[in-house]
Amino acid sequence: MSAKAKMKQVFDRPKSLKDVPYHYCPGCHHGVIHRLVAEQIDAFGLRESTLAAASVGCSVLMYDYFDVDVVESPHGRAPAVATGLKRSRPDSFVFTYQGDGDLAAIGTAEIVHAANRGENITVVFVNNAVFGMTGGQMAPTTLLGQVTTTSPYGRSAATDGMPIRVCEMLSTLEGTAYAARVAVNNIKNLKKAKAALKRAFTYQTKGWGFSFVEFLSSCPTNWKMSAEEANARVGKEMADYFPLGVYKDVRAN
Amino acid sequence: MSAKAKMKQVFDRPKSLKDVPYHYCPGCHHGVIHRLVAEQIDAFGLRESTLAAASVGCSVLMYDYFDVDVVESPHGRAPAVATGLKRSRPDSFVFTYQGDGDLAAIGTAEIVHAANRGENITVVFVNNAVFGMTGGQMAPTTLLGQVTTTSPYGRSAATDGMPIRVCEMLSTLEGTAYAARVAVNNIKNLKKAKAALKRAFTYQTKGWGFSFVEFLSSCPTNWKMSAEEANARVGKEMADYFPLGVYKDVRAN
Amino acid sequence: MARRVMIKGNEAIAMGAIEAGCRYYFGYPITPQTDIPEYLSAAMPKVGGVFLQAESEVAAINMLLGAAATGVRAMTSSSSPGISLKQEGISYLAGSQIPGVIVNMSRSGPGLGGIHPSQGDYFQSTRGGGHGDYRTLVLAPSTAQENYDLTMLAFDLADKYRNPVMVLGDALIGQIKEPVELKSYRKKPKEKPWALTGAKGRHGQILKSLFLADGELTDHNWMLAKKYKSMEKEVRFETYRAEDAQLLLVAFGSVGRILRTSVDILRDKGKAVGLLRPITLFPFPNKAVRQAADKAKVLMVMEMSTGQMVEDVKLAAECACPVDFYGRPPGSIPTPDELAKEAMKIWRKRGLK
Amino acid sequence: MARRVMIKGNEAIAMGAIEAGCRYYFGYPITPQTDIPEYLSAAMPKVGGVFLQAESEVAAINMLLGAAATGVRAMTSSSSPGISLKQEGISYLAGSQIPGVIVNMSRSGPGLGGIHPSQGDYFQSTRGGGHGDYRTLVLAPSTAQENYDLTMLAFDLADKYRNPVMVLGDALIGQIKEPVELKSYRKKPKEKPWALTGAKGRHGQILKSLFLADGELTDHNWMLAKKYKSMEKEVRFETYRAEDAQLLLVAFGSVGRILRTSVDILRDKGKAVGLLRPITLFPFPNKAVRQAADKAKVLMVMEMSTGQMVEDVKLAAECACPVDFYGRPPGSIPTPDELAKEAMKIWRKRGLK
Amino acid sequence: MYFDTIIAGFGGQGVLLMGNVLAYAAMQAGKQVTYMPVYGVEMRGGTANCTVVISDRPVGSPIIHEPVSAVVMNRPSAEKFGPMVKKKGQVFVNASLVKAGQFETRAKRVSWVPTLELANEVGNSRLANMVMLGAVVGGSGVLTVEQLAEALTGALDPRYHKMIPANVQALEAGARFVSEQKAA
Amino acid sequence: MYFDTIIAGFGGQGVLLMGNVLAYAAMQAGKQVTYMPVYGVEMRGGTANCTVVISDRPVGSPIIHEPVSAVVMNRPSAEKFGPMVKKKGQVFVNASLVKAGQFETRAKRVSWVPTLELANEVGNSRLANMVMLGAVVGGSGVLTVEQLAEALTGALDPRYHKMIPANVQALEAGARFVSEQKAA
Amino acid sequence: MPQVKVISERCKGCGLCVLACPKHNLALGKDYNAQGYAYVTFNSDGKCTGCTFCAELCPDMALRVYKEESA
Amino acid sequence: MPQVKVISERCKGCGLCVLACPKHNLALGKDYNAQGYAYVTFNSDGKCTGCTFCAELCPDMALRVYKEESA
Ligand SMILES: Cc1ncc(C[n+]2csc(CCOP(=O)(O)OP(=O)(O)O)c2C)c(N)n1
Ligand SMILES: Cc1ncc(C[n+]2csc(CCOP(=O)(O)OP(=O)(O)O)c2C)c(N)n1
Ligand code: SF4
Ligand code: SF4
Ligand code: SF4
Ligand code: SF4
Ligand code: SF4
Ligand code: SF4
Ligand SMILES: [Mg+2]
Ligand SMILES: [Mg+2]
Repeated sequence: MSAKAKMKQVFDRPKSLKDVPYHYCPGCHHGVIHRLVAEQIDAFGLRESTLAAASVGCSVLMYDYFDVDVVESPHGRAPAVATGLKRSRPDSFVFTYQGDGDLAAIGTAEIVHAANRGENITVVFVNNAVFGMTGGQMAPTTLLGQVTTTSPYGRSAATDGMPIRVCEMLSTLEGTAYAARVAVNNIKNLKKAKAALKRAFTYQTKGWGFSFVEFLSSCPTNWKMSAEEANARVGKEMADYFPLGVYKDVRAN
Repeated sequence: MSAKAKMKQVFDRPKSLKDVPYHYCPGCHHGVIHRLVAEQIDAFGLRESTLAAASVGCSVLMYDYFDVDVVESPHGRAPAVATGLKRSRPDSFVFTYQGDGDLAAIGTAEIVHAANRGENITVVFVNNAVFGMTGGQMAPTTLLGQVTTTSPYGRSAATDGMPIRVCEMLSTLEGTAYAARVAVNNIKNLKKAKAALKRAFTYQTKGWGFSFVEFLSSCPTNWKMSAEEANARVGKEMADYFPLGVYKDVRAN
Repeated sequence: MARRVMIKGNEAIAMGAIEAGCRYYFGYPITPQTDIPEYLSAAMPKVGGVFLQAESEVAAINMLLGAAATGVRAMTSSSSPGISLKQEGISYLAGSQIPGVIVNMSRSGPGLGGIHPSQGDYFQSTRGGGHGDYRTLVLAPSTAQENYDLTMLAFDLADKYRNPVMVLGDALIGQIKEPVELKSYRKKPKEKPWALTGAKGRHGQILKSLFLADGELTDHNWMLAKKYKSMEKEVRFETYRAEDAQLLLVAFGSVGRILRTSVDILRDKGKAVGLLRPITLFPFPNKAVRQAADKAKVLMVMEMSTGQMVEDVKLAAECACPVDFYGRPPGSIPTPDELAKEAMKIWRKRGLK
Repeated sequence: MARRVMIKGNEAIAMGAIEAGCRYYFGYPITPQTDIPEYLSAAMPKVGGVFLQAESEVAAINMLLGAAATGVRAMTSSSSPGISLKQEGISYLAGSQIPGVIVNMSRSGPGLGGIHPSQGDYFQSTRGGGHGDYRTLVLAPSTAQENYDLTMLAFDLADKYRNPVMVLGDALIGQIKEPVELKSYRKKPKEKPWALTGAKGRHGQILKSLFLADGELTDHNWMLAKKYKSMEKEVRFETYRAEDAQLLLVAFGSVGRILRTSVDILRDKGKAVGLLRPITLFPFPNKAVRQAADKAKVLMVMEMSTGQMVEDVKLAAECACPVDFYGRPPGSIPTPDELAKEAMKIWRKRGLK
Repeated sequence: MYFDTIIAGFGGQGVLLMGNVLAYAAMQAGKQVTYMPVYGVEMRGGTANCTVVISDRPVGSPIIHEPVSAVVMNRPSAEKFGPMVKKKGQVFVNASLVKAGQFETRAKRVSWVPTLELANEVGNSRLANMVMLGAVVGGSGVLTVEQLAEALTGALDPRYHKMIPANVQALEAGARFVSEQKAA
Repeated sequence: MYFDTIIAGFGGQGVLLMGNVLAYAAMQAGKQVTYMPVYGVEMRGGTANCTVVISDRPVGSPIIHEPVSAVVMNRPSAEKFGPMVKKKGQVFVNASLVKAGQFETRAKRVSWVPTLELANEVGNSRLANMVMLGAVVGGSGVLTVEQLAEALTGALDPRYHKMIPANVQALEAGARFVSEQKAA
Repeated sequence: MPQVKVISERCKGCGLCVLACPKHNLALGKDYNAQGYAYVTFNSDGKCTGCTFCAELCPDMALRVYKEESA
Repeated sequence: MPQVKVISERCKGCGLCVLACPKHNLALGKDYNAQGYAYVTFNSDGKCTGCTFCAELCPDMALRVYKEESA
């Protein structure tokens, strides 16, 4: 870089993230998703008015990365905690960040009812089809036939049911104002993911109600794949069963 | 009845019900719904192989009425209890009997996941738009504007959300094989209700998977209406928001 | 002068909460405490507060956790089975040092049990029914007036110690209607620099209970243990005709109040019987019990259970005098006569005169 | 001879369950017990059993309730926060008299805490963390072998008393790998006329905990209390070099095993120190402790908490000798040397020789 | 001074209101008082009852198993609570619905109050409960009709305040009836 | 007889397997033994370690803060566990990755084992762990290489049984190396 | 002629059968049963068709319907 | 000419940036960082367009992209 003075930085880390390394495994999408959320916090100028409800999963340490106020929620209960945050500080920007074990298993009642009440919060849902933190057990979103540490013979429709499509289910609720499923496995999808997050942030800041962004995410470690393979799986098997797209956008026109 | 010998009884109580009076309030539809379920138990010859999971609500005492084996479930957990019953005795006929507070509020996670797993059980869901047993508090299914003891100014979409349509939501799940919403407010609807129950029983006995019958039901006491008014409300306001019909019938052809 | 009204015990709790500045209530119906959410559903909007009926007790305690994390005064209430469901959340509140008031108008158990008054949740309340080595302050009112007063105190203590505070009544204490003097609350709110209010001009702030580094959690637990120890100064109890008592009855809550009448009955018969009624169950009035054990000939604990608080009394009495027990599990309410009779049995058995 | 294998503590639990005829397992992942569901997810299908990963701990305990209601042997396992969520269900099991085995490989709390070994759930386990006046039998293994043996025993006791039985280990007991002798289970299953199997040739049968009629629940509670009392005969404990001990250490589970080494260290120094390790925490070995209190000069309780079992020891010792305490809240694992040093402090403080 | 009573009847007879008014009046008279309803699942039989205890000293138990008095507004209540009343106690019977010989009691004093008839005289059969309450204070002397009348404002929902004069008339009618009985 | 060791290294180095084989062999030799892995969230740093305790008496603590020996397969492990080893203890260092002066220890005896080099000689660099294990038993005398070799069948998943001969060679290479060192 | 038998002790007087009968054969009576409910009465004036609508909709199974055996 | 700076201590060597770069400007290197990861290296041979794809898809924000100021 001979002419450093003339160079302009076209990519930098968002200000809402602390400058510390993540504990995530190599190639884990949690890292990208964190950054995208932080970018919107910056873009909307919300760093000083954001309250986040962390959940229990690999992302439990998100408070070590986001430079905003964060409260730790019991496993699955982030939407209830966020409800408490938002109701007591309606002017704050409130979001939850939850995994699929957290949101689609133990926290089913809380997410359904937060959505149904139309809580004016934003939910970032990271669906990696597995309980990551606890070492790779089957999640409600684990794909059929997928081998995990608690589905050693592969997930079976007969005994475990089919993977649950949360975005579709929540979209049936009147209170859900915005719902989209996105991925960050390539640039095209990443751009759509940014747009979806932006829309979700718009919903909340305008007071339009409950917004939900589901990220299909990779877990190389527990899928027992390389980062590349896992990244590819997101775009293929995952997106085949969990179609990407905007499921609800009540203010669209 | 002069010629009693020649008379044939064309209506009698089902054998699966004990000959004791109900504790239900005058005009409460729980009584009719009990009878319809018992009639199907008789019709399918299941009295000796039925295991029921009672729930907590006005119908908690159902075991005093049904002459079948019954276990009491904690509030909202009947689908999990029924899962335990069915998995350990797959040859039994297993059903839950749950109110809207029980199933659509505290028990949301359990019903969603029992449905999603496609548990081969039958759920009888009695939606009377109110927490009956505890004295008339707002339920997730309480209609907009409806005054209850915890929505004294009427249910508000802004703070309480819209009434939740359970049948529709569960129908989005792959595991739900049969789902219908019925009522017993008049003979026409009652006939459809019988048909729906029969279909649900068929599903389970044939091993076709999770079957769900939602009854719109009256609660004259907590609606603060006469039995007639309450009966009429079921057919009008209730059925307007909660349309009657078969929502899913995967084996239909 | 403060207004005197005739209100239900449950209403007194609700009114005490509002008077103490609580504007956030999250609950779920369950007999015999449903008057609390019912009252607040009407009252909260009038004072600009939030009443929210949660989808479950689990959700309610976690909504409280979220609201209280922002520094506001928040409350939830329930009864026994619902309180069991809140245990994980209470443990998180304690671990994260988030204040909050939890009302348990306990009912008979175990399981679904019934809706009779009961004292079977004493252990759960005082020993931390949730996981881990934490304590909640526990206040046990015995009259509608105390419901009102102790609810206000509960908020102060919660904020003071950044800890959940339990108000433990029962079906009797919740359903009874009595005159209550509506004293006004005059404390000025405590500053809460730890509260989450948005990282304005500062870095993000965290409320959490996870401590992974080697030894970090040990320190956290010791800090909490010291805090619990320091709560000892909040001990409250009441005595009734206890000065010269040879037989000192010890009971809390509803049994504590019923025993006043029993003491009168026995005193009328010339028996030197008195009453010690712990008002804080945690911290337990250990010193008071120890002193009483030195003075009285016999302590006798009475509970609507098969025996829970009796363990605390024994531990406190340190064998200075015998500790007898009469248990009356829930299912109906004991009468003053019945309890007086039981006291007389001990009186005779222990050869008191 | 029985096969000897080198397995993880958690696996020993899973294998013990299968050996004892348990064919129904319902659970939800949580560190440090996830090896149990993981093992069983592979093993159950092979023996014709059911492994079901529930949507939550709440669902899991209620699936257990349903399965056990039909008379089969069923188990669930979790760790501290998950066990808190099961408290309502456990109370229902106790109230409805439905047997079932619940494993708590407890971790550090309160709240999310950490995944270190911990003994902070002692109160929750022994005092009934759920609502109402009930007890669960609590077995506290300290080795992988005991995990295996006591899990089998847990099923027998559950059936015998129609009561939930808790196996209380911790992260250390669950993660350790040790040789285990795989003894075979030879008991013949108990008849269960109360089980729900369909009303064949009889009227419908009910399992419930709701008793509304006046006094009915009181009777039910007394019946349960008598049952809990009758469990006293199941008391188990172990002593180590205790015969002539002047200072008797009392500890359970992981601390109990670590202290064996501490005792050896102290004995090597010529100090008459011994160990009493309760294996059943409920029923608590009251008599053994009482006798020990008569024989030893001092009892000293050590726990990975700020003090819970010490209350039971004090109650049992009935002031026959002083009871000292060393608490070591979770966050890291105490070493034999550290504990030996603490014991020496008391040795000196109490002037033992 | 000590007084207690169990007031019992059918759901619609207004027995809880009777207890409330009595308790409210006692409070206003500077007494210690408790009112305890039977509630919850037990309510669903169609019967209702409450217990009121009035005393100079703080009230210990709000529930009484051997009451000083009972006010029984229908037959099931008479059958249930009649036998519980103390020998030296008093039973107030709704003579419009309960007949002699239909229940047992040890109580020496039994007042038979034709509540419906007296209420109809006042002009409204729904005031039977207030008639009875008048009879109770008249017969027991625990409070005065004036004290009850004053309590109505506080005990009644403002919506019903326009009914106060009629209620007072009913109270008076009941009190008058028992005093005439006594005199007779 | 008493022996304990902390075996530590990077995630992929097979340190847990080393512990397992050692423990298994001890069991087969009729010893009391415990194996304790570090697990869970702590695993996610990329480092792994386990503690093995072998004794004639039942093992009390499976965790040792002042171990008799440590086996450090990489530099961070050497830095962490080197200083903890007892003065009279022994540190086995993976000389292929750790250099003298890179860590501290009180231990008098430090064995530098060029595991990669020796493993490559056996024909597979992934056998470095078994080389080290051979060195540990050779250097400490806690068990024999034969006992370890016998344990492989039980400790290894049947899928890997065909690798046993190579593993045995590696064990032997390690043991030989330390005995030559000693002799030297 | 079809007949409807009212089990008066079971009737709660809710009136749903009255609504249900297309022939207006049922009416709430003036007599109270032991539970305090004014129970329903059947008007056997011959208009009853034995359609069982009343019984089907009675929550408390207080009605039984009889019809001539179809010869 | 656009430049990509690799913060080698932050790189975990996952290779996602390698995949992302349309110009094949990135490759996993042979040097290990303190965390033990073989970090990525940037080939500044002039093919880089400064599109930022690599940086956008890097989970660990180990890349920074610089471009000439558009004059
Ligand atoms: C009540 C409770 N149950 C279980 C756990 C253990 N636990 C921690 S994280 C987790 C699941 C994480 O999976 P997910 O939400 O999908 O997040 P990921 O790690 O995959 O990002 C579980 C079950 C817990 N902490 N609390
Ligand atoms: C854990 C728990 N929470 C609350 C209750 C109190 N409770 C009993 S029934 C009920 C709701 C009943 O409503 P619903 O299910 O709609 O039945 P309904 O009575 O209307 O038929 C509630 C909240 C309880 N028993 N347990
Ligand atoms: S375990 Fe999976 S989800 Fe968790 S950090 Fe690693 S790759 Fe990401
Ligand atoms: S309260 Fe409502 S639901 Fe319950 S029995 Fe009465 S009418 Fe039926
Ligand atoms: S059977 Fe039909 S016609 Fe006869 S009374 Fe009943 S509803 Fe009326
Ligand atoms: S429907 Fe049944 S309960 Fe109702 S009035 Fe008719 S017979 Fe009586
Ligand atoms: S900025 Fe674009 S062209 Fe340059 S290295 Fe990155 S991905 Fe390749
Ligand atoms: S994507 Fe990031 S972490 Fe992965 S190799 Fe590239 S620079 Fe390194
Ligand atoms: Mg996940
Ligand atoms: Mg309902």
